Amino acid sequence: MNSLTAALRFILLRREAGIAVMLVLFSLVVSAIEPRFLSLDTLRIVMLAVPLILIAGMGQMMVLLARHVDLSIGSILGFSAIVAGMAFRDLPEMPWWFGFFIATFVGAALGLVNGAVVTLFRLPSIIVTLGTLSLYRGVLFLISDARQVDPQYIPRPLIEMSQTSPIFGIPWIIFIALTIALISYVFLDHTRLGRQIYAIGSNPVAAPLRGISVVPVTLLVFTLSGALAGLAGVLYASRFGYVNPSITGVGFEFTVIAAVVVGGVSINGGVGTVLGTVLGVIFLGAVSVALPILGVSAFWRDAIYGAVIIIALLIDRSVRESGIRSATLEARA
Amino acid sequence: MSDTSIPKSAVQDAAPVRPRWKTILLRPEAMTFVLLILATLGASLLSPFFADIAYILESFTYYSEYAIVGLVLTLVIISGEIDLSGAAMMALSACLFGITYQAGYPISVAILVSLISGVAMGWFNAILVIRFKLPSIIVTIGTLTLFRGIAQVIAGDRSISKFPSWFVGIDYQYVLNLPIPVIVFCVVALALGVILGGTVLGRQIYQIGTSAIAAQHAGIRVNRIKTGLFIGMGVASSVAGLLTASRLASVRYDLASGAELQMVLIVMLGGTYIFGGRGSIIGTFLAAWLLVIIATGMTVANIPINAQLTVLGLLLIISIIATNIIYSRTQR
Amino acid sequence: MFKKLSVLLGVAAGLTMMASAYAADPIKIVFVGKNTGNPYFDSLVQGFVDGCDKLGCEFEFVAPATAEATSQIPFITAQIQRGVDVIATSPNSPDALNQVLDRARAKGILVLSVNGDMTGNEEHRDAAILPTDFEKVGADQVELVGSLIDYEGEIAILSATTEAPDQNKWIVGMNEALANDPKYAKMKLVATVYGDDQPEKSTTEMEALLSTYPNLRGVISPTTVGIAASAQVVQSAGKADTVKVTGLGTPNQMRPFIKDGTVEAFQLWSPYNEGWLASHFAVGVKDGTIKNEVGATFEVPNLGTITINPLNSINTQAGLTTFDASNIDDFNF
Amino acid sequence: MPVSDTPVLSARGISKQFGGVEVLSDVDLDLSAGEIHALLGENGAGKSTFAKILSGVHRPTRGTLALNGNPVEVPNPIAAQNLGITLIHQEPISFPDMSVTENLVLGRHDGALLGRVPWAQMERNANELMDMLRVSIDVTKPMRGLSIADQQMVEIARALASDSRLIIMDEPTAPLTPKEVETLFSIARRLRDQGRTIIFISHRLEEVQALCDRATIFRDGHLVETANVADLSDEDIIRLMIGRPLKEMMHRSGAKIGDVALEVRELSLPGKFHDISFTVRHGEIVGLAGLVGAGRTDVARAVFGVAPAASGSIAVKGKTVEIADPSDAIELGLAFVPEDRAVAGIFGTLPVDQNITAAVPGKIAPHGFIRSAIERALAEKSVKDLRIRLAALRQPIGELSGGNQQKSILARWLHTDPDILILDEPTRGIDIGVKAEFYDMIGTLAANGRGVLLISSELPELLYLCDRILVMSEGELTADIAGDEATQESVMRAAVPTKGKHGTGGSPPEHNEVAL
Repeated sequence: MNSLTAALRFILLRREAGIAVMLVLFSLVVSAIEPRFLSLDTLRIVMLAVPLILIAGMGQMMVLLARHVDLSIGSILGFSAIVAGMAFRDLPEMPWWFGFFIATFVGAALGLVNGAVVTLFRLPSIIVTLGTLSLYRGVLFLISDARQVDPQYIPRPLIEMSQTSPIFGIPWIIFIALTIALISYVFLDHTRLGRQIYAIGSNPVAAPLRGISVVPVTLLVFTLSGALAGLAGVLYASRFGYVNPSITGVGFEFTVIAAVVVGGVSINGGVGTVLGTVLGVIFLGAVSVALPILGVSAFWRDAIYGAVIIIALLIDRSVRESGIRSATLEARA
Repeated sequence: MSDTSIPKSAVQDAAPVRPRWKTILLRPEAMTFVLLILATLGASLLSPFFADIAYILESFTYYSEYAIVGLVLTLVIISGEIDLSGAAMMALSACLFGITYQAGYPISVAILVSLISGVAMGWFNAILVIRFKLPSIIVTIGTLTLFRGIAQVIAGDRSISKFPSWFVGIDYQYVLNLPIPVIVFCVVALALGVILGGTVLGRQIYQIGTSAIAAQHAGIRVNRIKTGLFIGMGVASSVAGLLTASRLASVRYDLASGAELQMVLIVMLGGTYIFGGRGSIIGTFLAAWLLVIIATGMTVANIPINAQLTVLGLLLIISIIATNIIYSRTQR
Repeated sequence: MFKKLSVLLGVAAGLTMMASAYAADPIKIVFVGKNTGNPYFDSLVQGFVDGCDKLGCEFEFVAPATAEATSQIPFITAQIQRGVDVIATSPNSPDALNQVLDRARAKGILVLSVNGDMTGNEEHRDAAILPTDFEKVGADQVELVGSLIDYEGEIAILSATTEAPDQNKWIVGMNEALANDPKYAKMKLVATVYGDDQPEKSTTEMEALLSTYPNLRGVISPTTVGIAASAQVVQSAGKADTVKVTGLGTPNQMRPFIKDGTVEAFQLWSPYNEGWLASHFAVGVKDGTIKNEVGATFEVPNLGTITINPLNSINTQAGLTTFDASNIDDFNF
Repeated sequence: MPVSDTPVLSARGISKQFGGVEVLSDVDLDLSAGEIHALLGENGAGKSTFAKILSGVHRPTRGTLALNGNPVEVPNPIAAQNLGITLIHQEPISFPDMSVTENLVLGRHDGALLGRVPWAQMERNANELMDMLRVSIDVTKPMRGLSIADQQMVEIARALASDSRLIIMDEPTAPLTPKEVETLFSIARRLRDQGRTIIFISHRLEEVQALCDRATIFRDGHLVETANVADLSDEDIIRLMIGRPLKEMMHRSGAKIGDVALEVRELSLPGKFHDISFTVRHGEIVGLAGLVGAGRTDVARAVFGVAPAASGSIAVKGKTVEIADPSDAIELGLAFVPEDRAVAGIFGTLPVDQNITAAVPGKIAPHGFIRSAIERALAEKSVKDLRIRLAALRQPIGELSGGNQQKSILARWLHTDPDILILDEPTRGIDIGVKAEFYDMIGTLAANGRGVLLISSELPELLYLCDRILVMSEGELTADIAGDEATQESVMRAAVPTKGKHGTGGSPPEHNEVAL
């Protein structure tokens, strides 16, 4: 086997390759129908559509890697955005960048609550976070008195993060998202703690036998997921210019989960990469941008997301099936 | 070093059995019943307008559709699976019903289409869960998005209405002074209660939920029963969708949106164990009334919806935790 | 926040908080809104509150969490049970409330549809309080955008949902005005797209419009979510000078865009006056001073003489109010 | 034999109880530096439990451990590892989605949690370890794709990687080819020569003779003998392991062997077993022997329809039948007591009576509705007949002892009145008194004209109970021996694999002493 075919093999056997191929094929098909799709402008729109999903997706990915799921991120996003927005409105002397800390902190706290309930009572995270999805939304209505934070209270510099660019004409918000992705990559791929997240998801029974403290790491991934959803919350205010308790973040969890599983992160834990997730997020972003350009009703979006989740599950299943595996390992896992 | 050194007594062969009264009082259903009484008292104190049987029955009709699906969901959860797509199946089957009727077919055909779609959607879930061995909880999150998305695609944002007058307003039809949806709920509860508590099928559902592998080894047709339960979910959702269509005299893609949470809430409040193998129809039956009383009590007292959402979210989490604690205590 | 907590505690403890709310004689009016967290209704509710303060009626505002068709029904039933005299509602569906409203009317309750009508189901309510003559909104909006682009060039519409009845009525009006009035002969409507009243979808649709129609000169967005998203997009893209955004929005939502010149002018009516008028009309009908008959007239302080139009529909004002830099600071809603 | 004077590890009065049953009683043992020490005994004799106590998997009910003369607590496997004790599990524990390299280092406490993972260096180390084991495993591949043998190798490499002074190998050779076994032995000797202590648990006496310096023999939870291997003959060891003649516990009345009840022809399931043919007659007890992983359980599962075979046929009472599901098998008069009782046998949280009647829904519900009086009567009869000890029928079966759980499972099948019973390790984890009852029952079943297929890892059990013993090795049937001709040796010879399973590079043994 010469090195070229070996390299090719290495690339093709990775799941990321499949998503990248899908992305290219999709772009070609769409631009064949509507040539305008293949433009720098489209790229800009796609890149603007994905930062929030990408940031929250990094958190969701870590939760999935540890063989959990966090359905409450939409409500956490809304909650953090509202708290930050109320701080902008009610504490005008506060420096505007402090909003980042508030939102991230609030998100982390809510994520920690998720993790605590899941680990303390050994409950399935999907049910717990389905409950907190509704609970957090209820509490956010309560604290905000169900009132929107109007655009006039969102600090100008925050808004401009979605518009102005530090370099190459790429807005700050995209830089932030890519930075988070880069940090996530270093964290997950190059630190001991990151690898422990994979280990817990890959074999939760074996992890404690190898000295991995499952409970703190589980708490950590939920907290990180919450914190990143919180960060996405303040960026929501930046991107859309206001925060509304009954709109902000509603249904966001499905978009993020769809993007992450499309990116090849396994719902069974232990499998998935940052690069895959980034590609998955961009793919779904491209789909949502292509629909209006093709003149297809936005109503198709949810149906496509649902189908995409199911197809990704089936692909994940067949990838697992195809590998030679040991029955004893599976039984123990 | 002799073999006789191993002491033996009945105590070591089997732990002493708990007294019967304790096993009954420690059941989560007992908790649900106590909560129901407390909630009724609380609601009566909260608002003088609450304590009115006709009003409570009328309010129950608004939740009866979810409660009916919740009854079947109870069986699904006892069998160790879960189906979060019930509300989306309600919406899609109801939209298919509306579209078929609007296309000029007789209403009986439209009802048939709706029921068939219920079977098909339940079967689709079952295939993914059983044939492809995917976890039902995530599969049905996918299908809930998919089904509602399809409903949105085929029905748009349109409100489909103008059904014949005999079809409309089933919630204002009374038998023995009870609105028909309440009767349907009670009949379904009774039927499923008898099946679950008194028949071999019911027994096998518990056994599957306790250990699907042991059930398979004991000759129980696990896959067939689970498939049946998923299809049952689809049919119940389709019936619930039709009841909603009759009650509202119109259908839209967003029918019952977010109701999966309330369905799960009803089952959890009724003390069904999220990991399967335990639970009862009587628990779900009581929990449906409990939910209605809490929600109605708060609504008629004009407590803002913000507080209501918070209370319901808390209830779900607390009921899961409480049930989990009760069962893990009695298990060991 | 402490107050809200104590309210919650009160619920849990089962205290009788509402005990004093039912023993009095005055006319009881309740307004069932579309959903909570909708800033538009804050001002409308204020109109009710001030009206009842003056007239001596009792007023309550309730709303479900989501603007879904069925969600208002339990609230209306509860109000019937509470024995109120007047139910005003902004229906989430033109027909899903028919049954329950009929029951309310059968009990002698005056049923008003406020801020939107139940098109095609007018017989299920007693009267409709509409902010303005909906037949004229389309033409007004076309005139506004025309004035901003010198009556020349491509324009597009970003609406709410495809089936939103009010918006569709206005869009029909816009199309008629464009087709029939020679003044608009050089204006060309190139696209009508729908953002589903979701910020994310509206933003994506607006970005697609800009990318698909490089010669676009103006955008009408007759919905509060849509116009805010459109303004945000042209601001981000730096195209505020070439693409004029206008439509229907609230001053609070649009204030920053007016201030920085992104949006020159937009329109709306006074939701406050709707509440004010509705409370006066309700009390008048209830105490017999106003006859709810087509063609009847009555006086309302600050609004002058009001006529009951066909189908028992009542308008608070003749045309739309236009907001621009000169007057926006006079409004707070 | 470089045995030093101060014991590396000394155990005093180690005892362990599980659910009231004492599985280990008062074990005293000293291990020296630089010895390979065999632990021998039947299944359930307590050797594995002892190993698990040393490695922190279990905590002793009583007794103390001392390391180099200092008393120590070993509360968990991590503590054991920190003390320099590593247990190589019988079934490798791994992280299937992660690479071999990572599996080697996961859990080793060197460096901060947020410290950088030295991928290149890790990979180098991993490759060195693989070279030393003389296996060609791609260390960048995920564990998922590896064969069990390779996974075992990784497990062994992991123990070598961590600087353990005491390495416990729990039947490590079971899934290995002779070549791999030889490699392992040479490594074990090298480790010993470096002054490490190795505990070697095996059933294979010839391996013990070839490798070990001393041996300790367990029986029924007691330590019966510790001696130099050189001073023990195979016969001595077997006598010590078995203790009293097993014959005394069994009362096999010579049953009349009748017609063929079950015939299996050329059954194959790729990856599990290949071309299996045998018969079981009425009144006959047929043993199925083999090492762990030989495919015995897979054959039983295939016959019973749990995981049907890909090809081949099954005939019941002379008629070829289709068994796609256990319910088909039950209808044909088959019954199956599975190996993994806790998972595949009992419904742990359900009452005993519901467990007993699970396979006979028709009996308890003649018209579709369950008649609890009938159910109770059936259960009570079983409790009386099989002497199941319990507090109440409505008690969850999980609260019963293992033996009584197993009796309830057997009772479940007796209600179906089966012609053919497949018993997979029916006496595993059952204390000795109840075992005797089981031997009685199995004998009675055959005497009543039922055919019995008995899978067991306890050779004496098979030797004394069976009319015929089939032996499987690596998925193939390697012997069919009449009961009175079978010996431990003849069965073991057929059970131990003889041909290589996978290429291991074939490089000649070289003693590259990589720093361990």
